[in-house]
Amino acid sequence: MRSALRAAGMALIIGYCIAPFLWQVITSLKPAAELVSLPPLIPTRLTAEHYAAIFAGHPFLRIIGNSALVAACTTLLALGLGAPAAFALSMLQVRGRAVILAGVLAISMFPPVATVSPLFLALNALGLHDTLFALVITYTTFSLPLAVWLLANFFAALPRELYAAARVDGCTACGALARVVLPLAAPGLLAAGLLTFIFAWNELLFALTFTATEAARTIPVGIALFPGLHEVPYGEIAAAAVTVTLPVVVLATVFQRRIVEGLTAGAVKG
Amino acid sequence: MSRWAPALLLACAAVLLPACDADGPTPGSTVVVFKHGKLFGDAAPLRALLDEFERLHPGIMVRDETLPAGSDEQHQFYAINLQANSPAFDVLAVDVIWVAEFAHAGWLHELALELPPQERSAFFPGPIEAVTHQGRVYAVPWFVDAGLLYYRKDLLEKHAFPVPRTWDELARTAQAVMAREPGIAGFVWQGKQYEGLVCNALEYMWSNGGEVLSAGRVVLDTPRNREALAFMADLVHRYRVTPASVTSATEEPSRHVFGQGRALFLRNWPYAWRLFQDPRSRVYGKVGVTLLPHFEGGASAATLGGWQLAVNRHSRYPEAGRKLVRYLASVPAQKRLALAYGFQPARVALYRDPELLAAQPFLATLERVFAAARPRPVTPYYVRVSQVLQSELSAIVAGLKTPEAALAAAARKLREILADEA
Amino acid sequence: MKLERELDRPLWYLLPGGLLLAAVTLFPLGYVLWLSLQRHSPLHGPPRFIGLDNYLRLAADERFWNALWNTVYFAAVSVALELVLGLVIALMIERTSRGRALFYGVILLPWAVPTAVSARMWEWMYDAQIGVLNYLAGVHVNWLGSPGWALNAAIAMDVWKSTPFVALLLLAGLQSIPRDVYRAAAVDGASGWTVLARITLPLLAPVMLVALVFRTIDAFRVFDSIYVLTGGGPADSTETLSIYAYKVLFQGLEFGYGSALAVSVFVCVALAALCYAQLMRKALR
Amino acid sequence: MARIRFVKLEKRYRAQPVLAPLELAIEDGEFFTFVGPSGCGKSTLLNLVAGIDAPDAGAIYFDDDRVDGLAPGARDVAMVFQSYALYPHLTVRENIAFPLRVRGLARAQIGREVGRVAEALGLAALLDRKPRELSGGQRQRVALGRALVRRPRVFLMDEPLSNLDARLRLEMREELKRLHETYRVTTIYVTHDQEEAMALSQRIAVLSAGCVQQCATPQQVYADPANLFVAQFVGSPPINVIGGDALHDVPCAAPLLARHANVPLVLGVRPADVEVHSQPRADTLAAEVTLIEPTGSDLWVVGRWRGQRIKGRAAPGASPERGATAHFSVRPERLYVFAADTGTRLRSD
Repeated sequence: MRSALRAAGMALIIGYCIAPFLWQVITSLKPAAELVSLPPLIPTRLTAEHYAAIFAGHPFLRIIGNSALVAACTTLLALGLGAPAAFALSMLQVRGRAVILAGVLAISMFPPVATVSPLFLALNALGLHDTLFALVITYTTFSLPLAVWLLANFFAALPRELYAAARVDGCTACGALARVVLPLAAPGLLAAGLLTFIFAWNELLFALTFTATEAARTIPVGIALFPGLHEVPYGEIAAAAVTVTLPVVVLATVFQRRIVEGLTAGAVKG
Repeated sequence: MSRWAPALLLACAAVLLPACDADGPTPGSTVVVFKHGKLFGDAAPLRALLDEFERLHPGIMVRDETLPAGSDEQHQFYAINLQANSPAFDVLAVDVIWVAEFAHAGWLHELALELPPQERSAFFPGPIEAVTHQGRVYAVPWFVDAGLLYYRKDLLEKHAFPVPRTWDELARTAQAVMAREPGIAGFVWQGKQYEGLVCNALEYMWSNGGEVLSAGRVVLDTPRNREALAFMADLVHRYRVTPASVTSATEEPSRHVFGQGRALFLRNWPYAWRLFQDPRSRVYGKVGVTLLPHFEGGASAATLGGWQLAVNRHSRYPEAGRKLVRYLASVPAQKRLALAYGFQPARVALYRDPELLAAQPFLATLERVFAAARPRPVTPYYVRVSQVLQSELSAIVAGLKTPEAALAAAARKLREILADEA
Repeated sequence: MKLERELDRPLWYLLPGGLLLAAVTLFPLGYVLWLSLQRHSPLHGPPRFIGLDNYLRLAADERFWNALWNTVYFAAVSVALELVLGLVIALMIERTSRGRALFYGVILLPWAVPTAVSARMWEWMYDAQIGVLNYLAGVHVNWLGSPGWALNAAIAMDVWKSTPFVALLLLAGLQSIPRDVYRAAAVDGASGWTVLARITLPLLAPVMLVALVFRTIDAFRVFDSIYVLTGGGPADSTETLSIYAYKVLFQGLEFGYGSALAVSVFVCVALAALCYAQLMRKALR
Repeated sequence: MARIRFVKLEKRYRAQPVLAPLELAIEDGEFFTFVGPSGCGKSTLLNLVAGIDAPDAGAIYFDDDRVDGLAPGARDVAMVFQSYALYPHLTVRENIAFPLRVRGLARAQIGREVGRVAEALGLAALLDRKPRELSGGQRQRVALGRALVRRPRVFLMDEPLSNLDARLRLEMREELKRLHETYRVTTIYVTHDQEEAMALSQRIAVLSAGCVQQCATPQQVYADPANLFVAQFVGSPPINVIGGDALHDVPCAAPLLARHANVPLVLGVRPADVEVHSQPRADTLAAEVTLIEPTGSDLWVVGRWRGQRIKGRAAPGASPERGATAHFSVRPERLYVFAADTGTRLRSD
């Protein structure tokens, strides 16, 4: 009975999560003529025309490459800067810890619609217009608060003695971070990294403003360029969405398996 | 991990910073950037046109950069760039409602020579009005759009109704046909809270002799406008010929409903025609198109849309930019684009061009529509005006406010906005 | 030796991130604050300092209060739902043995689709006449077009989209709870619910706070999904502070007033964060 | 290996002294224990030596090198933690090898050293397991192995046995002693268990509220406590303390008391120095038996005498019964006299 209930609950939740996505998949496979007609719910025949269209009509591979590069660099940078900061805030003695955490948080409280134009001014002044670098800096900055908060939490949950042991065993603070703290906070690292990656993968407003050409165009801008003046090609949009979503999810799944499950089966004994 | 991170970051930085001059221009040439919203599917014909321009003007290269087609995204992009005095682009395509605003903000070069008075009559009068701010022109009309009434020829014939000329006829015809054709909506149009709603509403007001602004004064709260908007709301709530979901409808959903054969009348732009003429369309061969209806005693009015070419005030190469504008707005260029994309040129003469008419007979119908099409109130504050109207009109369509209350409130807010000017 | 001692100083760990944050955000934030004290629009000639006039105008602006209420409603309902649902999902994944990776991937899907795209898809699914939702349910609900439904419809999409964020964080939190704790509880004979309420949740509290804070921040700044779905309509019934700020800034070109709106978003979120901090402190006591 | 010297070592926490200025020297190769109740500052002291915590004043010397300014890794100490602090993401082998790898030793040498230690501690079969797959005792050995592998100048042990069950604790205690005798590394040991401290150490320091109460060999601390606190803390079962008016009725106590007639006093006598008889004698005091504790080798008897609690060991042949009266005899030479207000030991000579 209990397990039946649980299975039903799981099915319901999976349905809620997956149904809209499934609808996108279906849409992306429907022939153009059937796109907006209901019935049929399931297309009478499947077609790859929308997938062909996104790669034929647009430099979509280049755009995916740009996004991958931006998202990967953002993730590395955000973790690379966020982890040491979180480490200092949770393991070392910092005066004004609460103030720092609050300040970091405050940065993410301004709506992007307001910060985008001064940022544009600043990046232009630095000559970074239409570069992926401008996006990486911006994304890293706006992902840092989450990374710092999240990692500080995970680090603080580790037994302090492990850090002490590493220090006594000869590590510098930095070495202890790399050899002991980071490996043990892998679930947090993965979560923070994934959220950062997906944020950078999907961000539209900054990307639209800071880039002009294919040299720096990212996926959301690329997809925003699909609709014509009035016409909205739902099939192609859906195909593009499916194309750019699946790799991320597969990647995330693999990471989750590799990193987290290996470590957490027994978890950290205090 | 932390050990190779720095090396990796360095490598990334090398890639991320601009890959300079990989296929840059030949030295000494001027690169003009043409920024425009996405208008067309295939980029090749436009590129061919620009190549031709480069051949004609040695030393000038043109790079065209596309923005998303959404009007709001473009306005946002231009606002940020132009406010920052960015010279990142030289020539830009401007929506018909922005010219006065951009000109007033000092963002555009005056284009007196590109559009001298004697040449203005070659264009439709609506766009010329729209590109004129305080007696000067700041943009050259490129192509035009206007509201049309699409109808189901077959259904009107089947039930022996004429094509409606007045709004009243439209409502009665729709009611009658709906009674005999279950599953058919009477009249679909665009009622979501967005710019398109203003376009729709203006067509009711104008076709009843109403106005929004007159000589810089707000003349919104008048009996004619109240009557017109009351009718618009009645379409949904009293005659029930328009489904209540019109409050979320933009161009595409309404086109799809009509295109599925589930509506009798549709208000939309000319682009829909081409799609209904596709043999795979469910309404292929069953669609007619005409001027929008008017109220008894009024005249049909269509809201003008379309895009104009302008030169960025902070352009590094304004002269080259002007040349490009002149070229793109020329008769041959507009004709080539019309042939390639089915876009509707802003030059009247092209609507009598045999070659073009042969390719797109529909243009003959459109000529009288565009000739009568009216620009939305030409004021630098139009976008703010429109926001007020969108909110109040949406309340009318949703049945939350009476036209009286909404118009009174809108008029008050518009006066505040215009008072800012002083 | 000297260097090693130096490396113990927290400054070196905080500095790189801190410098980046300062370099990239100080100017924009300061600029927004400064703009909010100005009458600043390209349509109104040169900018003029007007003190707090923009804020006084806010206080008298019905549309601002309407947007504030919409925002608060949106944030409260969506964050609450996301937290509950996210917790349920995280617990389920944690307890799944077979097909766990698949489950994880499926849950992640909504978060990984670009918002602008999923909003368009939802807009289409919601369409009262040609949308799949009404078709499947066999009803004629005007999801996005009626003032009563529209904001809730937007919430449903946001919950769909953002629950994975919460689930992901909470799952990571769950994975860091030592197994021994559960073993000890099992030995003590605690029931499933007791373990959840007395052990799992308190240990998860810090991560839940992070999820709560960041979801609230995002919900308060919600923009693209609602903008695509309804554009703020019908009749401003879904207009949030960010959408209003966007319209004022980038359409109305009132940079001064728009910045004041942005600052008001900041103040709201900061207040919410303070409340959370107080609640947490009380709860921990 | 090193001689350790603390010079005016001081630590405060929010102006509250955790460690009063400490002056102490630990000899090269000595097994030295700090013992005291929890919160007495003993772990803080160990952290100061390890470098995990920094002193507010004073200095720590290993031989002639001042180390309190050095990073923990630079001090060449090894530490065993109460929780063992094994790295859960590393195997036993990697855990033991960790200090060597951090120091950049050659792979081959690391392998040899780990093998040696694993052999010595009986861990050879467990090398590829993760800590979570080990029992408590095995984890304890791994923690020891990680400390031993490096032959540090100083060993620090923070209650290493307190997480083990009683039997294992005794085993490991012996093992520790054996290891110390093998390697002869200066060891600072911290525990709250006085018996453990006595069994292991060459010298012990009894700490209370951040102050060393007494520092001496286990035997001295037991037989010649410096004050009432030490007397009460050391020895099991704990010392009998007799105060108030009853004091003067303790047989044989009068001469002792007479020497300190001007201050209020308490008397202390260890239960092991009190014999319980069934029949009265001249020097016994009669008390009602309230509790009897047989421990196998001994039979402990708790009695109530004039409102005071007194514990003694049953004399051979005596069989006291609960509720009955028994007769307690005190060995006068084992009576300690303390000032009642300060707890200071008052000596007879």
